[in-house]
Amino acid sequence: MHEELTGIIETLLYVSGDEGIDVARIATVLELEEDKVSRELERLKEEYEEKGYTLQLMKFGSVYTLTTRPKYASYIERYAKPPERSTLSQAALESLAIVAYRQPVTRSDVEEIRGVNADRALSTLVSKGLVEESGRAKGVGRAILYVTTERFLDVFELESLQHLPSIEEDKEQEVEQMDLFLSNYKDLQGDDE
Amino acid sequence: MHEELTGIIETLLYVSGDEGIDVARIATVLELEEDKVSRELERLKEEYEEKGYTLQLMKFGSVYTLTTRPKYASYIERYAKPPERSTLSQAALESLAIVAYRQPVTRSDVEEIRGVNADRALSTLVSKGLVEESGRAKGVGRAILYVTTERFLDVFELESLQHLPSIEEDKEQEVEQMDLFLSNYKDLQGDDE
Amino acid sequence: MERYQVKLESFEGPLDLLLHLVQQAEVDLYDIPVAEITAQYMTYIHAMQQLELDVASEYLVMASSLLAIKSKMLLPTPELANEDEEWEEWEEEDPREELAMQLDLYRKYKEAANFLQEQSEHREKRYSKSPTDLEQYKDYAEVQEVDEDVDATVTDLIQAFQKMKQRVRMRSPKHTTVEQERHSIEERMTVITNVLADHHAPVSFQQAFAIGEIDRQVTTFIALLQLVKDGDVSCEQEGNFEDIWIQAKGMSVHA
Repeated sequence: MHEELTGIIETLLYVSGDEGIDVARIATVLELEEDKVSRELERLKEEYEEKGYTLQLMKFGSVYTLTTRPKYASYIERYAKPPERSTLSQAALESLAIVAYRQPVTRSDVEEIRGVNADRALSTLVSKGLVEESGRAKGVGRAILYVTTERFLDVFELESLQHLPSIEEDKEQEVEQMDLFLSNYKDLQGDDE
Repeated sequence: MHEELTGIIETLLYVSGDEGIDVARIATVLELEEDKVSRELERLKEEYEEKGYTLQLMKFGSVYTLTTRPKYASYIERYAKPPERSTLSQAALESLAIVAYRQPVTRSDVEEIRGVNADRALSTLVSKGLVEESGRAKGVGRAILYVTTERFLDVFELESLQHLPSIEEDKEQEVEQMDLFLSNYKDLQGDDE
Repeated sequence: MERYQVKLESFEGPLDLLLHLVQQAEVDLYDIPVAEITAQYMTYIHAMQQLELDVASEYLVMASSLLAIKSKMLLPTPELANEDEEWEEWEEEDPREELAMQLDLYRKYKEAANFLQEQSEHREKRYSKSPTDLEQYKDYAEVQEVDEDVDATVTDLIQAFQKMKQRVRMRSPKHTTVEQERHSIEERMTVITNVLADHHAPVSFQQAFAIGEIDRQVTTFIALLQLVKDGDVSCEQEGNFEDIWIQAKGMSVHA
């Protein structure tokens, strides 16, 4: 199981990314002693150091996270810098899609859908003039509401918001029709017998 | 610089996660020839295979992404909340296959092959980000042309359109298709002038 | 009529139905027994009509083409030779050929659709991490420029959205309510009183307590309200959404 465990742990480390993985949660999921998981993580952590892997394994409390090494930080900075022709990051595009399709939305609506913090992505969108504040939500907290701007329509060459292609699921309807047909057909078959 | 380049690329692969990294963008950021970046990514991809690393380096179109290996899927699904899968209807899949093999195609091309209306299937494909409009056909009606997106390659685990298995169409049709493509291409060129 | 009974299955259109009938009959696509297949096809159409379902016009169009082919096949071919060579010379187009080609082509794409289906199932077993938020690496001043062109299309927008939807979630959105229990109100009350004990001046809620996960902030806020209610601390706020300044009232040791 040793090699297998290493693979599982590295897999979970990668998928959880910046969130990191929690020793207790891994132990529960894998039905292993916390001790065993801890030991394997510590062993891995050393291995990453000794072999000088590109990434490093860091421990914060009971959470282990893969992180990049400081010596590569300048490259990440260069990579993060928007290129001449300004594309939007995946984070910004995702948040923009949510605002566009669900507007008006609060920041926490966006976060709920994305599952991660949307603070920076929203402020990027506001600063690019694609999204703007539009009053406040009713109720506790009176959170800021965001909507898309005229510039958004302009950039995405849309006549109006109604011209956004639908992204809602519509397979239900298709299935429904066929089910109706099949159930009728079955009924008929049944009657004949 | 060799080892250094490997480190930089692996760092950027990690940071960009499921968004992946684009050869051209990396080349720009690092001020290197695209060729050199491509070669290094291909070398790394093979190394990950040969050495049986936990993660895999996959190529979808011009984008390289680190992914976990399928054999670990069940552990991830136990540890975290897997996404809800939305499956494509048979109608959508068949239409998608036609677009993929014969692109660019019009709606009526798809309808001719399937013998049924393709309106709905195409709009589903657009809404899933698998197919997009790409200009208009020459001639009467100037019908919308559809092509597959970058995401199409990712969702169907294809390195490129050339990796679609051959379906041996008649030569006649191939010629026809080429003619259509060329005439559209000319048309597009014409529009630019 | 029983032998024409159509297998209960959903069909994607007339070609799909026809292909099914041909494959079921185990005959060569380019040598379809038209009379037999047409009869089966019509049985299916009648069944649909009996069920008072709208038979899509495409099915009816195909029905009439089948009948047309069938009648062409019944016409005597003049000088139908026995020898292959002569046959080739005299050959008129087989009335079935066009349909056969159409079916063949459709069959290929149906197989391609199956291939795609299998590929996507395989792809779904692979996961990747969410991209790291790189905004922190950006110079904020650069981001602030409004005038720069944004190069993105609606397709980019949709692709990003769909990609997000297929991401594995480390913490589900609803998770926060569960995790809330990790920070008990009593514990947060103790933390607040301890912090206040270390300061003689009022402490800013924003700076001292509005950090960490949102559920922790909420718990801290509730703890603060409890302390106010208990008369252990006093709070001042200049207006809505302004920072809250907290000060200990006399002795307040909750330890």
